[in-house]
Amino acid sequence: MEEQAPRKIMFVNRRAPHGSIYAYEGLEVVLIFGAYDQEISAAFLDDAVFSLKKGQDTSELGVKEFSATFRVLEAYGVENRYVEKESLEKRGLTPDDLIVDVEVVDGATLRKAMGEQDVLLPF
Amino acid sequence: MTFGILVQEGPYNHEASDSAYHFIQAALAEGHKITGVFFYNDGVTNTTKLMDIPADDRHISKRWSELGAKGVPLIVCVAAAKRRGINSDVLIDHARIDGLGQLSELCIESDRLITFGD
Amino acid sequence: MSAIEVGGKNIALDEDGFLADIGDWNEEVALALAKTENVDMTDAHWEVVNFLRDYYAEYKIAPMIRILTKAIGKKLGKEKGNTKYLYELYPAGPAKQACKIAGLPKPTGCV
Amino acid sequence: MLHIVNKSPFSNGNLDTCLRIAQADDPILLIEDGVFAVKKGTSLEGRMKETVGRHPVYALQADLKARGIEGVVDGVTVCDYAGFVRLVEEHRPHSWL
Repeated sequence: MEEQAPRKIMFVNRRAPHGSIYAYEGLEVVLIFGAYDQEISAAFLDDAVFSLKKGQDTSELGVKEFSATFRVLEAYGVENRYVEKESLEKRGLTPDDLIVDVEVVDGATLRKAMGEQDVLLPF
Repeated sequence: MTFGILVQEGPYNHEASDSAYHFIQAALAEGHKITGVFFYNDGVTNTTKLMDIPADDRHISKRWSELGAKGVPLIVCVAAAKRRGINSDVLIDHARIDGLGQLSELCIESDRLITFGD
Repeated sequence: MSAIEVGGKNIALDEDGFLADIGDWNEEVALALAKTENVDMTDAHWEVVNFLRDYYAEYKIAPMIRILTKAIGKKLGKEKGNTKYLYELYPAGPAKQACKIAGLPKPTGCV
Repeated sequence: MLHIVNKSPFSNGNLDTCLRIAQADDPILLIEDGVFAVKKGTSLEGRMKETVGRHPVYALQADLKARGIEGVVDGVTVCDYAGFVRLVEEHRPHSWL
């Protein structure tokens, strides 16, 4: 088989955790993609910034708490992890409220990064 | 051109399955190749053969199975399927249960990857 | 669903022999699980099991093999951070066997 | 890239986010309930007219027809599924779900 250049694949996360399964099942996809040596990035905008919020406790819901798992993204080869500034600010959050180190970017930076992708996957 | 398709939503509740189906039909008619349809999230429930549909409406899982018979690979995510009680006992013909790695392959092999969902 | 008896108590297992309730785990249970896998637990085996439990406690997932070897190499020494070392300890594969003994949830097998 | 929006702008913010992020001249395709955005005479008509000035805007005919929408905002192109396929051929798609 022909050797291909790695593909640029971005996970565009826009949903909050717990209210629906997209944030969790989206995370499961990212972790698998980490094994395929592609150029993976993850963007968090709109309500997805709540997925990264510190202090989540789902024990009363009886639901698995997975916010800690976002902290493995870097080790799993997700090189770029973007959080959109406007989404964060609108929701009264600062980078200190987040469980992971991410790059807080403005809309223009995110626009440029999205434009460079081969594949965009919404979760 | 080659298209990979990701279906994230179940049938009937949402139009996503219909949109994906019509898109695929049009793409095939235009001479394109579908590298595969990957069913994820509640999308896995598109692929149960236990659907029983009134005769005056479209039969979504049958429609998928017919596409599969034409050679369009139908791939159902094993982890998502297990969560929702879909296994090989209830799976439509011409679909297969496989890992998320297959979605990664679709992303790598297809010229375009398009997602249909809620 | 089967079960194993540990200290007079029945511990439920799923169809693949993983703990049905990960809260049931203790070292005695681990030894009983190791027996079902024909693994004799040495200090080296425990090192990996404890590593997996710590990793799970921190990140809520079992690491994939590539991450596991890298992280083990970093924490326990370079000579241990490779698949050969891990397969010698756990011939059926660290993901399946060591995770089972460590009382982690069954990997979803989604690769 | 091609931006695909499938939600009504009257009950959901996906079109807003799409317009905030989309590069000028990126095409936008409205499908499913997204087609309500291009109906003539709504409170959003002014905004959609501005949008048409910055982006090529398409709406899927089958979805318009299913919802009984005949008049669309000036400058919006109505396309069929074959047109949808051609848009995806020309641009890498992103679905704002």
